[in-house]
Amino acid sequence: EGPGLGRSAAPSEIARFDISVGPDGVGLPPGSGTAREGRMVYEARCVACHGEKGEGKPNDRLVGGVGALAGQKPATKTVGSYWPYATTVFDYVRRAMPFDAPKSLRDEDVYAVTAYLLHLNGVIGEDATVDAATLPKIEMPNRNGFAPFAPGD
Amino acid sequence: EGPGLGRSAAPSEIARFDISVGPDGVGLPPGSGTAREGRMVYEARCVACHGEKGEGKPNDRLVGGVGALAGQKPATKTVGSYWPYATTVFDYVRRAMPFDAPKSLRDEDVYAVTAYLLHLNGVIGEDATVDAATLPKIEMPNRNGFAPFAPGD
Amino acid sequence: AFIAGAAIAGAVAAEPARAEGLAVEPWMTAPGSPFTGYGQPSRFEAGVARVFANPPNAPGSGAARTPLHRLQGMVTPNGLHFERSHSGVPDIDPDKHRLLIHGLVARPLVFSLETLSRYPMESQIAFIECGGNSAQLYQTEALDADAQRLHGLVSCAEWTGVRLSTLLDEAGVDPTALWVLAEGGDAAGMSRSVPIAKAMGDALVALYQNGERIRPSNGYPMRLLLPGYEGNMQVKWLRRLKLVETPAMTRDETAKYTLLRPDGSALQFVFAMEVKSVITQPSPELSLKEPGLYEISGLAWSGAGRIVKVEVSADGGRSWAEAHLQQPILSKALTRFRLGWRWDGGPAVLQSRATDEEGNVQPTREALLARRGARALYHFNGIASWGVAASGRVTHVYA
Amino acid sequence: AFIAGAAIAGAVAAEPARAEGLAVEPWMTAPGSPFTGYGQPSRFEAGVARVFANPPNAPGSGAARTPLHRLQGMVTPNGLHFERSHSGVPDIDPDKHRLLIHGLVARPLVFSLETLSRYPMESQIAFIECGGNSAQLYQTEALDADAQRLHGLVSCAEWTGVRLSTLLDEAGVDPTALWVLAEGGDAAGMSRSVPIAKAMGDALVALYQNGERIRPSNGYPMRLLLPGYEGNMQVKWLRRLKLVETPAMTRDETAKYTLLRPDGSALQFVFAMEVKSVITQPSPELSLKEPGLYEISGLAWSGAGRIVKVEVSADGGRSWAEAHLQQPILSKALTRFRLGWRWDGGPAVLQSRATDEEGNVQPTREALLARRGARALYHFNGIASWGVAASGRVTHVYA
Ligand code: HEC
Ligand code: HEC
Ligand SMILES: [Ca+2]
Ligand SMILES: [Ca+2]
Ligand SMILES: [Ca+2]
Ligand SMILES: [Ca+2]
Ligand SMILES: [Ca+2]
Ligand SMILES: [Ca+2]
Ligand SMILES: [Co+2]
Ligand SMILES: [Co+2]
Repeated sequence: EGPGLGRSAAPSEIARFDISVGPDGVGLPPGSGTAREGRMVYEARCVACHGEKGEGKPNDRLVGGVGALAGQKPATKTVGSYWPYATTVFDYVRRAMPFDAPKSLRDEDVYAVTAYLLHLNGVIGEDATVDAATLPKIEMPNRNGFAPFAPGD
Repeated sequence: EGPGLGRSAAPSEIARFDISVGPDGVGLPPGSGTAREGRMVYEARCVACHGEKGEGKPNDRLVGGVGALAGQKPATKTVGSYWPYATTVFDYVRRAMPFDAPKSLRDEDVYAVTAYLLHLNGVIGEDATVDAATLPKIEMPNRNGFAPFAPGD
Repeated sequence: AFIAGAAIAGAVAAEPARAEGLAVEPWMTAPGSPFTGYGQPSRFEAGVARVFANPPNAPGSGAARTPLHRLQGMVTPNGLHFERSHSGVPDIDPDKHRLLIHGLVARPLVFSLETLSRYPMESQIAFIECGGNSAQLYQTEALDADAQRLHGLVSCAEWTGVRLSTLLDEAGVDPTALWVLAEGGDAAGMSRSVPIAKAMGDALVALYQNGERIRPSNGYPMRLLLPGYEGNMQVKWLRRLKLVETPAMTRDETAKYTLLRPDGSALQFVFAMEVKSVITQPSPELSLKEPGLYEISGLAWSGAGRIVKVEVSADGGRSWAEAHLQQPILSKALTRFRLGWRWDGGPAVLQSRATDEEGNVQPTREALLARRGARALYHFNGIASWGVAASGRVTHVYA
Repeated sequence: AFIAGAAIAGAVAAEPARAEGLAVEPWMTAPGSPFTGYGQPSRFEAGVARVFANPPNAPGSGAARTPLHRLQGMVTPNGLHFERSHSGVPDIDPDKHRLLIHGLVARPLVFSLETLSRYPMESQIAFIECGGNSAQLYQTEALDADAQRLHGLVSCAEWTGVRLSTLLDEAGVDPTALWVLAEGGDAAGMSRSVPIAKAMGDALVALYQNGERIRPSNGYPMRLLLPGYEGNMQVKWLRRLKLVETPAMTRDETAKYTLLRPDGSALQFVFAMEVKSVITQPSPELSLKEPGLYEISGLAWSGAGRIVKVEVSADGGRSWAEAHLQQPILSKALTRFRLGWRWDGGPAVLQSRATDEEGNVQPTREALLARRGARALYHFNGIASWGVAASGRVTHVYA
């Protein structure tokens, strides 16, 4: 039992602190974007590290490998082939990318570049609107690819 | 039980390593000195730190306090008043002094400056010869001042 | 002549001893360096350092590995604790750092470092192992690398801090909260979902590492400590804990730290690091000079609790002998094992196999790969092998 | 509007959230520092350092004290381990350093660091305390100083090395050998006589400190470890062990480290540090801000073995409560104790009293001084007192 010194957090303070987005979409901000818009964001802020159309080099490949995870050979694990939730793309890009200036993108631009990555992977169309309502509903190709670990696995 | 990798030490090697002098005089090298000779060594190599005639300042006082250890007031603990063995003076001065150039004195000079410190404390005469034979026999004033510790002390 | 010591040893040498001063090492003839407020290792140990690699453009993303083969005992000194960071080491002002606890709680609360420092503390000597440690051993060819490069993403320290449950109790956890999303204050905002049972169990908000404030690379000014769990979950630079009903499905618990199996499905939420051991001496770079008696020594650990047994083999697993375990054996801490070994000069294959108090036995590499395939990447805990050549050279092999 | 997290917490704020980027701490918006081979504490912890003093002309002679009041747990990080040196810290080349064992032995032997590194190792988590620690508490007036300055000559680390008895057995100890003269390779050639029973008992030639090679200021490349014994005997930079019949009566076991009593006689050969404890938090410089719940925390140790009990008093020794002892409680190691305390805002006097497994109880300062007088200088293990003023200020007092 402690001295009880925690200070009450005001809702506005919590809102400022809370930068996470859940798979149910909780935490998604206002705004929206399309792949068409996102392409410009990508080419301005991402292409130097992730290559033309997310093909990778020098950094992580963001596109491809969809439906080809089984086997013994090295798998191409990308946003498209491996990530189970589209919300994670928004969450991760907003908090961690671009690597050299994380959290510098406007929410609008995060929506747009998220849409672009999903489109490059064939998950959504070029003009599909991605926002707080649509993003959690997107069915990712590997949505059911994960099993919780149990001893002996 | 170990791999038994210790290398045999040759007597000459041991002699080089072994710089200690026991209270029985084991370890004392050839040579000798008197207080009269030692005064010159002291004034050349020691006086800057231990003061005129060992009176101290800026470093340890080396003279005085003989016979006045009892009581509650701060005691003057010196080579003369406190050290039980004269061999320790030779051993310590040779290994550790002068502080700025330890082990730079010739054995002759260590004998001489040891004699000087003992003389300053009234333990030996100015012309008494200090050497491997005489040094262990010198009766220091506080020779019987120490009791081995027992629990409860 | 009267020569020191030699007389006692029973042999008198002829040569004159130190007539003109003593023949001793140079560092015995002049005063050494003065005191310093904060000490450093000897300059002769400059080679005992973490090694690291990172992707292009991302010097702070990657891992720095502990030189296991240069260390002894169980404690990792703070300067050599392994590090895994996703966007460099933030330079956090402790007075400005805050920890928020919110979500499914009755009272969302904010804590400063100063506030937390007044809470009751607990210490736990615990290993932390990166989920990706020893990943190279999943590969089909044995990588020619040393213990540091292969297994150096594990370290052990005494962590001290506040029981997380004390803080969660103060916030009042809603019964519907089954997970806690933990988020770091680094540029990557590294985040992971922790099951509520662990959060209410032995989890600490750790403030101290081996007595002093946590090192920047290990989470200064505060980190989550989840004893036995994979390193990635023990979020560094902890800034936020959000109580939620379902896992947040963050990038690091979906795209990373999941184990892809041959059928294309992946294991997720592999929390505890399983029973494991590594021989650190002899090992690559510590070659054997000549036949004779050596001590085989290494580290064992388990996220399930205490190590109860480590067996050592010098013939690639055909025969085993039980090693001596250094006391104290602590739950979820590294345990040092040691065993004498007489090398006859012939080829040998050294292995170690740990057993924990739950009875879990470290599997062979073959058994592990049979279960998980070669692409699982994380949570490799199979038996590792060092090959000893007749030349005495030690290399990583599969056996 | 749709504001993250707040909805779950049950309250929705009116203000728009991060329309143009996120409002987060500056260290979350740019990559942090890259990896380093050997890590350092945060720059914000620069004040957590050893303090030291030395005589004129002798910058390397004196002591550097551990900031006990800034640390937690039981391990002292290597950079902050206390240091007592008599002629500075030597810069020893480990390849050139040798250890000679000679005197009353069948086979005088020389060991290099490389050779010793092949011997069987043992680890021991042990405190080392300078015989002169807390000397100021023998004085008749309570010195206005903090826990570091008064009691900071004690630290604790995991030491690993070779059992000295293994080496002595190899040399073949003559039955007439009752003492071992241990000599350091520093400019002072610091030397002490160790009884043969300790040398053949739990003594180590220690090579590692908290996992890495011993720090220069603590004896690099090797030191004697005599668990529980006064620090001065645990000779650093160990170069020579000479087996002898009688003590060498070195300067440090005659002129120093002897306890002068009122009758003018002095106690000599006080080896083990006796049962002792110190409250580290609260303590001077860690003032209390306001009435309320605090944790009283500190360290206890005994050269005789394990700590079994620590009692804490907030009223200057009139009433006592038993503190919680942090596990593991190890023989001859520091033991962290902790106890919750509600400060009512009035004056208080904090004390701790340790008991070891031999049943030794830490004496009051008065009892210790009655036995030894005020000029004993060494081996002070009496109960220390921190006075808490109504202002919350904490100072050293006699009570
Ligand atoms: C300066 C280099 C750089 C820039 C610019 C950059 N990235 Fe990255 N990106 C990286 C690095 C490095 C990683 C891997 C980080 C890690 O693993 O910790 C990464 C990882 C990612 C990942 C995760 C890949 C996976 O499979 O885990 C995504 C998605 C991503 N970046 C998207 C973007 C987007 C979108 C942008 C632009 C808005 C962008 N990145 C700009 C360097 C960059
Ligand atoms: C540059 C300063 C300096 C010089 C020169 C110097 N000393 Fe010292 N001496 C010291 C210091 C400092 C100490 C205390 C060292 C310690 O306690 O570790 C000391 C201690 C001693 C002691 C021990 C005192 C005690 O009661 O423990 C003796 C004896 C001594 N010196 C003799 C000498 C002699 C003889 C010489 C010259 C041959 C000499 N010193 C030159 C600084 C010096
Ligand atoms: Ca838009
Ligand atoms: Ca002469
Ligand atoms: Ca500050
Ligand atoms: Ca498990
Ligand atoms: Ca070398
Ligand atoms: Ca004792
Ligand atoms: Co990791
Ligand atoms: Co001391």
